[in-house]
Amino acid sequence: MGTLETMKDIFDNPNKIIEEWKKDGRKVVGHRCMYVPEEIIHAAGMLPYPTFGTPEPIKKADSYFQPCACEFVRNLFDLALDKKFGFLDSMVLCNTCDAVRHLYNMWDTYVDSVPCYMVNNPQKMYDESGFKFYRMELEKFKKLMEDLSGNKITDESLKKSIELYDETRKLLKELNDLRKRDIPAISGSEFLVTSMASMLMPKEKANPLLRKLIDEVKNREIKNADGPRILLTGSIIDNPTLIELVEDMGGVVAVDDLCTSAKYFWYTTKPNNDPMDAIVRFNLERTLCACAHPSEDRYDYLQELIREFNVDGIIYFNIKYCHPFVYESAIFRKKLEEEVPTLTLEVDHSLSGLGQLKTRVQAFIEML
Amino acid sequence: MLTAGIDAGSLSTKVVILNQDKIMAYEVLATGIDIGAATKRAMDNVLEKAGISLQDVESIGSTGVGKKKVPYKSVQGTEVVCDTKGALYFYPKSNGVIDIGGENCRAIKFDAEGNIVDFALNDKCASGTGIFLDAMAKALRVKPEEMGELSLQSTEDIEVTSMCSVFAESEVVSMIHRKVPKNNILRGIHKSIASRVVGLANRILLEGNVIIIGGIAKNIGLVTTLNELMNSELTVPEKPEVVGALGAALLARERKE
Amino acid sequence: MITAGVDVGSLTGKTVILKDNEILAWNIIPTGPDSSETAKEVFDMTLKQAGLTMEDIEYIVSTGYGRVVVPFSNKNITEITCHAKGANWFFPSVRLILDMGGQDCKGIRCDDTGKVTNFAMNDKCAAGAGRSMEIMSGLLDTPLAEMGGLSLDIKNRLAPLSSTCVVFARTEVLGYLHEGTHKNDVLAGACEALADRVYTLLKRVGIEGDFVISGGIAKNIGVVKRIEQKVGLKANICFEPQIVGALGAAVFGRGILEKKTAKKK
Amino acid sequence: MATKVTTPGKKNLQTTLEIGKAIRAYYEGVKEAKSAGKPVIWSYGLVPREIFHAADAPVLYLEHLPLMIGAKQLSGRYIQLAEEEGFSRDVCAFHRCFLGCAVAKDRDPYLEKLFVSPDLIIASNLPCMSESKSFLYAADHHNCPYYFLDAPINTWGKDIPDYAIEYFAGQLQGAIDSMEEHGFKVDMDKLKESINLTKKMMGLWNEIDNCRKTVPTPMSTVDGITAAYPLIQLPGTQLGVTLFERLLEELKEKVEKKQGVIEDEKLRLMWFGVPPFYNMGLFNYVEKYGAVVVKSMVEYIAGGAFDPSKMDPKKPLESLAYKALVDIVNPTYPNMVDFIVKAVEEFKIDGLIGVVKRSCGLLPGYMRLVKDAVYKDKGIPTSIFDLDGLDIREYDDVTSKANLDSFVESLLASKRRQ
Repeated sequence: MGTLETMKDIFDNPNKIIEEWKKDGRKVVGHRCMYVPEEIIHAAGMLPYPTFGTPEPIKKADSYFQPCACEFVRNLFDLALDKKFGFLDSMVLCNTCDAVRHLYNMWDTYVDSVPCYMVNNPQKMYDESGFKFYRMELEKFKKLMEDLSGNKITDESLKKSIELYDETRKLLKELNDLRKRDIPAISGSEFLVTSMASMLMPKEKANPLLRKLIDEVKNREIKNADGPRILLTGSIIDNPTLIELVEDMGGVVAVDDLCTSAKYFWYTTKPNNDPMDAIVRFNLERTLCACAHPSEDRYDYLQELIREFNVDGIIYFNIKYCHPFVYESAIFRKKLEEEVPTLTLEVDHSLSGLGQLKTRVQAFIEML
Repeated sequence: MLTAGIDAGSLSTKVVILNQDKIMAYEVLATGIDIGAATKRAMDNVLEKAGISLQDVESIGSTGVGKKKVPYKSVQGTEVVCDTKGALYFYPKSNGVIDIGGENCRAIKFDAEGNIVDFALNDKCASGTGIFLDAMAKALRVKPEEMGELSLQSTEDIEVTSMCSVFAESEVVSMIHRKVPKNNILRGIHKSIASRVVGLANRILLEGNVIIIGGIAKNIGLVTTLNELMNSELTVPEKPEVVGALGAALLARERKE
Repeated sequence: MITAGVDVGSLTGKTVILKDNEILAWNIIPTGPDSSETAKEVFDMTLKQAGLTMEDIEYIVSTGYGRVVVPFSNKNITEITCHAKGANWFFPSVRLILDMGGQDCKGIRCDDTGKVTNFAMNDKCAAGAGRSMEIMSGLLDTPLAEMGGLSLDIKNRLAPLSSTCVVFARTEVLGYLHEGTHKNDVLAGACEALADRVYTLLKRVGIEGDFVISGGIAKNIGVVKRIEQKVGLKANICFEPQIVGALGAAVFGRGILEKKTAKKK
Repeated sequence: MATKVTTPGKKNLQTTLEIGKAIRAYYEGVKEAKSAGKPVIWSYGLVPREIFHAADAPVLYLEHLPLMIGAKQLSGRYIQLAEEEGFSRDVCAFHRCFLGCAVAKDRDPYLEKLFVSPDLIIASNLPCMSESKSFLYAADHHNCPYYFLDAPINTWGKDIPDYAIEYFAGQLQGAIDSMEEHGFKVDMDKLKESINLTKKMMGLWNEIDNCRKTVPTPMSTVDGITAAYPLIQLPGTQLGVTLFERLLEELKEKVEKKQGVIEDEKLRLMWFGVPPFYNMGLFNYVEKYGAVVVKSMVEYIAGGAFDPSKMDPKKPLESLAYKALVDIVNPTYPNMVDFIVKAVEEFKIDGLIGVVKRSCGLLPGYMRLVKDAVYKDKGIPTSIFDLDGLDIREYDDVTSKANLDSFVESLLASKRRQ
């Protein structure tokens, strides 16, 4: 089985990873959004598990939430109510958007099988006083992880974890760079599956697989790559269907600034002999999340992606009621459209109404 | 003691004549543009069916969105109160009632003595159940009454995911174009409505013996799907669409005594 | 050179046959449950009308909601791109096009060759923009064709329908009717609300240059007048606004053929 | 725009009329300052106002503007303007309305009397995402500098840790520095003095609340929303204190004379969620049943967890930071839900009405939490239904009144049985 198929297999059934990891009693900690440092969880000998959703309609969650909350978060809560996250020993959230805050309130009240904790993080980047605040929160979080795992987190174990995770980020970035060429080595949907599988897998397993994959695809050329090159951004996409839709319509998804891809590996940790300080700066010396400030930074970052991957068009896939990106796409629209045509689309996380979406994407691609 | 109950809904108007403990006659017709005229027409038909005249009726109760426009002096009650009285009339032991009407659905919970404990209304985005079903019947070229049975002969469980009836309509239209078998689409439609109703019932933790009323309750497909999704015991009275009007009649009689 | 365009919308199926840049024949029929059936039906009708057979047509482009299921088309292009090309064929100076089909409402900007430069479509909540007229026609039992005219003959005061959600607009209309508001005033309210929605969409795309309205809505004088008044531009409407998409498709067919023959030389 | 059948709220207190005058006078002052060439600040509801009063800076509050033009049924037009700029209907109606006002070219005369363009915008992410992002568009449109105050959410409950207070106090200091860069002079002594005044006002507000807890209640939400204005806009000012002193006097008088808002008060209701500013008459509608809406969530600032002893004039920024972070509206839930449960008991509430604004970011996760907590603790029912308090285009009078009828009737029935 080629490495791409292995990645797809892991993406399709993450439970295999869980069973293997929990075989000898090791613990798994679920987390959502980027300000929960996976390195701390890993240094305590536990598996950080990024909780992704499933493209199913909402069943139970709508009795708790009003339906005007983001469907991705309602889907996560639905899965939690269905005990689909029962294997987690703890769920850790952080301070990003309104919906994630609601998830903490709801999970803490109505899901008793898995305890929930919230790491408080500043939303203003590059601010020394913010580093101090976040450091205090991470010290408390580190203590919590030590109590949960029963293992002590030392500077050495933390440094090793940081190195391990940085290695995964470097490899994913190297793989992503293979898409800069005129004919990318890997398609958008294949890359998303690989990136998400690498996020799900223990990094000890992911890194060798990624190295093998890079060799395999180094001089591979994907089929029908003559269409316009598209940058995908917007709310979290945890299912390749939307990307496949763009590719079927003749678009080449050259780069995707998503929580499940570029945002995860775009930066690596700067060398620092205090590992906790390294983690603080890794998270707070960049503006990747649309909830954070200064948002002009995100605009420059998108410009960088447009140049490096010579992008012809941008598509914003905004999940309905996803306020951070609904504001960003409206605020950036005029400036972005001076350089590159931009299409903003409203999508459902449960992937309903794909028919209308196809028409809009195909028209956009015909326009480029 | 003869009493009349009028349920002036925005889509259909229902009138009931109650004689002691028996429903003597009932009438259901489309409200159309003029509520007053529709109520009068329905009243005349039901009086004729019962073989009595307006003077014989001692008191009249009215409910529904058009209760203020009913052209008779009547005791006015809210839908929540009338649905409860109507349901308890048939089933004194029940714990709650779900009213699936043309525009909205309502879930009501009451205690052993029949006092209303809690009730929940569907979100605006999930309204239009009845209209949605009619539109789907037209799009699928199927008679509305047959939709229920057809949905039970489905071969595969497909999802109509959107909650809003307008999106669901466009979703179904695209399924028709993709030549998805009619019965499977109907199954998807009924499951999506049933899960919305279950969501409503869960909001007030409604369990036990629940009465399903309202025009849509006659749809066997929907009630069967509800039975699958809800772990409570569901019963559909014989004439589910007039239970509200019956409740209004009972209200009027109570006030008279 | 003979080419054809087939536009299978969610409400109507349309075909146009083009011979050396002249419309040879065209037809519109309501869409049945099976859109590939509808496409075949309307295409055969038009062939007969033009006295041609399938082989005479050198290139067929399909467009519209059911464009992918048209079995006999050589290429499928979206209705946005086709409406721009079609509008440009009728009015070469056009820069702004409004097309409202059964499902969606589209604001399109194009250059002097009819190539799309920007477009915007209604958001999900206003998805029923096109369908709202159909629903209003049912509610007020007034045929679609007459609604526009009646909406301009206001009896006492326009009954404003404010919500963009079609389901909610229904309850508002029923509320007005039950209070005895005159049908024309409610129709005026419905057309005004639709014109508002369209104006918001066109503002997003930028209102400039000559303006064309295509698709079924162009036949509703009530909506067209109100849009013109809000946008401040005269709307150019061709003799049959519903075939603009199919015509654009046929014009694209011609362009593709010309490029093919030029490459062969 | 939509001319729907709406009725203004019937106020029954003399002081609230005076407070209404004070609001108009305040905005005239801002208008005059602008035309006299003085710099004007745009800021938001929950940014501590004391730092502006300490610099005598004229400030336009960007939640208050939509509320005032909403009350005049003008909100629909400006919300549509924001949608034309590309803002989706899924984001907060307040912020769409404010953005519409910010970009409007021909403003209604009523709005023209209030509106001034900004010289500096001071915003924060308290309590939701709209607060944290919508001002960026306005700043860009008016190319006006801005300062962003990062307020951490309250994951600690009643007592806020020092490092959080220190962080937000630092942010406040940043705002003060930014004001001084743009032509404002912040007088620190005045700021220290304002802490005392705020403490006094909070004390007065609690006493006013105690009057409202008596049966029958002398003041309903219709007056309450206007009376809460000083809490939102004039904390730390002498005017705020005097207005509250006068209000307390009037209420005490009414309590002694047992003068309620309505004669035979049968039902005491509480409102959770954004009230219908364009149809405040809806609150008076339930009075025909002998029901009065005693209190609404909008009239609480800082709320129950607020401990006045922590307000220390010597450390003004820390005190203001504490007051902002412990506010019931600062997510996450313990503060808000515990507080509502306590308020239901203290105000002797019979039923809670929860309204959902479809485009809200803050409340869709709270309705069920509040409903279950209040029912579990006191057995008090909550009725939840759709009502967008600001976007008049979505208002349906018949359904809203039918929902209120159903709820009030079921409350009266259960009260008759007890």
